[in-house]
Amino acid sequence: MEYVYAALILNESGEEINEDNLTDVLDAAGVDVEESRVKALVAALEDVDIDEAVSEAAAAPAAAAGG
Amino acid sequence: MEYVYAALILNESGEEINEDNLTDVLDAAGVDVEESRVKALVAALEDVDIDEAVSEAAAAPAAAAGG
Amino acid sequence: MEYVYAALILNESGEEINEDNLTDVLDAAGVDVEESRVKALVAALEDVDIDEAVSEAAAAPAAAAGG
Amino acid sequence: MEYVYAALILNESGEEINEDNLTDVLDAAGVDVEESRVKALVAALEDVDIDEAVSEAAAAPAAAAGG
Amino acid sequence: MEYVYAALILNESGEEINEDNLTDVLDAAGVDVEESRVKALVAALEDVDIDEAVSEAAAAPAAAAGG
Amino acid sequence: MEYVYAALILNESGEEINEDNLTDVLDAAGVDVEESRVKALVAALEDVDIDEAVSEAAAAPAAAAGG
Amino acid sequence: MSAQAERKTENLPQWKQEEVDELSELLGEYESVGIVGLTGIPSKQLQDMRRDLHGTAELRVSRNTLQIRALEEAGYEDLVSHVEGHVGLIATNDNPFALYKELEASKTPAPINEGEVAPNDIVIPEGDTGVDPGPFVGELQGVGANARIEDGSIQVMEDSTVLEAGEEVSVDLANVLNELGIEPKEVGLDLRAVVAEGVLFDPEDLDIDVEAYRSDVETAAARARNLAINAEFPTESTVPTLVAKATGEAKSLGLQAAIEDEELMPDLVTKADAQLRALATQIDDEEALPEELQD
Repeated sequence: MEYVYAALILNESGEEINEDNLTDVLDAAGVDVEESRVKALVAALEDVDIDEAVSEAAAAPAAAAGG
Repeated sequence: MEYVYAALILNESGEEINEDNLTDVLDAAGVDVEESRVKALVAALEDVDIDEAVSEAAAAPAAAAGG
Repeated sequence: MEYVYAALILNESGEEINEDNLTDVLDAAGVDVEESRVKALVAALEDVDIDEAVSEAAAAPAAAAGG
Repeated sequence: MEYVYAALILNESGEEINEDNLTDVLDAAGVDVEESRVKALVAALEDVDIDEAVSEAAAAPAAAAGG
Repeated sequence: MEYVYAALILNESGEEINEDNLTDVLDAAGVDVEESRVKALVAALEDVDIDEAVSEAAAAPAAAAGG
Repeated sequence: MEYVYAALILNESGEEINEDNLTDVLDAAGVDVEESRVKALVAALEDVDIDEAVSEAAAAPAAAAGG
Repeated sequence: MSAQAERKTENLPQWKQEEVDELSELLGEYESVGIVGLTGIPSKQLQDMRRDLHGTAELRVSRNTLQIRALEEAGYEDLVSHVEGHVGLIATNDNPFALYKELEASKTPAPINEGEVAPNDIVIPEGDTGVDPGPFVGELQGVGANARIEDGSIQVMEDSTVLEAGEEVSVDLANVLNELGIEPKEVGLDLRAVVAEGVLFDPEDLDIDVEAYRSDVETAAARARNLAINAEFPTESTVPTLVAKATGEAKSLGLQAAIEDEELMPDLVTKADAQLRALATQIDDEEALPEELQD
């Protein structure tokens, strides 16, 4: 999940979620970065409203409690 | 949540969650790092088993069916 | 289930869900396509709002968690 | 989700879930295929038992049905 | 949590939640005050609507639900 | 609730929850202390297991919204 | 000492004045002064109570006129109106709320006599009275208890309210209650009012609802927790939740965006399957459905 967390940090700092920035963050964390995963992540997030997706996590708290 | 995300990346990459590493990750993401928040996080995590906390969150996998 | 998945892919790519397209997708996946089922599916989906039906799956994550 | 759907069609037809097959299915559906996502998907599915994941979902059919 | 309680008292009394005031309250309670934690709290609360944050249930582990 | 918060700080710092200590904490927070409320709180909390109440609050986070 | 009080004292015989002076001096030594009702307390028991209070509070009983005079001299005019009936003065440095709690807790049950007014509903409880069959069963029925002879003794078949609060106890009822050993009264020092450091409290003020305070503690703790988590302030007790929350957010994003991550794949597959089943429910034609989903 480290790639996803990296995207989430960039989302909060307001930096663009692109290959370079993701690679920098992951590098700094000592992750052995796979270029194709970074590319795939950027592509997957292209049309996604991250803030909305994140806030949906909070919106379904009951579910988790049940799990 | 960027500080927590950063800690989680380090946790996954197997690097130590200390002030230096957290600061590096956040810096790389363009976050204007507050030393005191980094310190507070490191202190709070000292006695916490992150993997346990993570796996507790993951304990509701079926819920994933959503979305 | 493969017929329905094929319809879901076409729905996401924005292509029309017709016999030709479904057959193409299934063919590409090495499925031995039954024409009558393709016809039946196309007819059955004509009046269905797929996006709505799919998003309803997301609406019941709590219940799913129980599973 | 189209990449995941494509993998599931292959799983049902009994074809191998590899980059070529996935690309063929997605191509046939008119998807503008991103090679990196296909690669990442294949890698991510390597250790996943798809049938198990599916049957877990089936265990909560009511939820899946979207109520 | 004593730092958070201290902030909540200041919030109710209408005093500013700053380092000096927090330190005074904690000192009065016999807490061995850590400057960095006080700083971190002030930073964390900077852009937070406390009255709102207080009443918003933080049922986090739940989030796993992943809507 | 500022009186209760003050008691909770004292509880965490390990100081006795008595009139003098509560008054000191509230004074430091700029609260215009009502002696009778302090007295009532001290008497009431004698019969409350604070640690238990606090941990119950954490176990039912949703309830917090009610507060 | 006010001019008025001074004028009054001139009219008192010396022994009375001495008692008033002594009382008022005592009251002046404590932070809180109250009036306690002593009705129904036998003098022996009152001695015990006074002894039990030693170290917590000082209890003095005197004639009401002298108690009033002492209260006035000591500056407790607010309490004068509560000096009515059989009362005493209580003085303490204790928290008046704690004093009230202590006095309430020390009240003991006592029998009620003919002609007394019931302070609360009087109930004869269901069960075996242990009394041998005889005329007592008629006496029970006479006061309104559902009683009969069973298994060789007199049984009360259900909880029976035999007198409501405020009503007067009859001779017959007093006898029955006495026979059964039922003590419906609560006897003890009945704190009617306290002035603590200048503030007057009546029993309603002093009767604190501990449950409400407990619930306030829970609310306060929950609010602090919410704030800490929502403001992302890590503490030892909130950091696991923050971690779980962050994990949940990442997972939510991963599922929404169908990110190809090993950890997410099982859930993504599950999600795809759930979507397929949801769509299948919208399909009426059996033939269009996969075999697995046909009825």
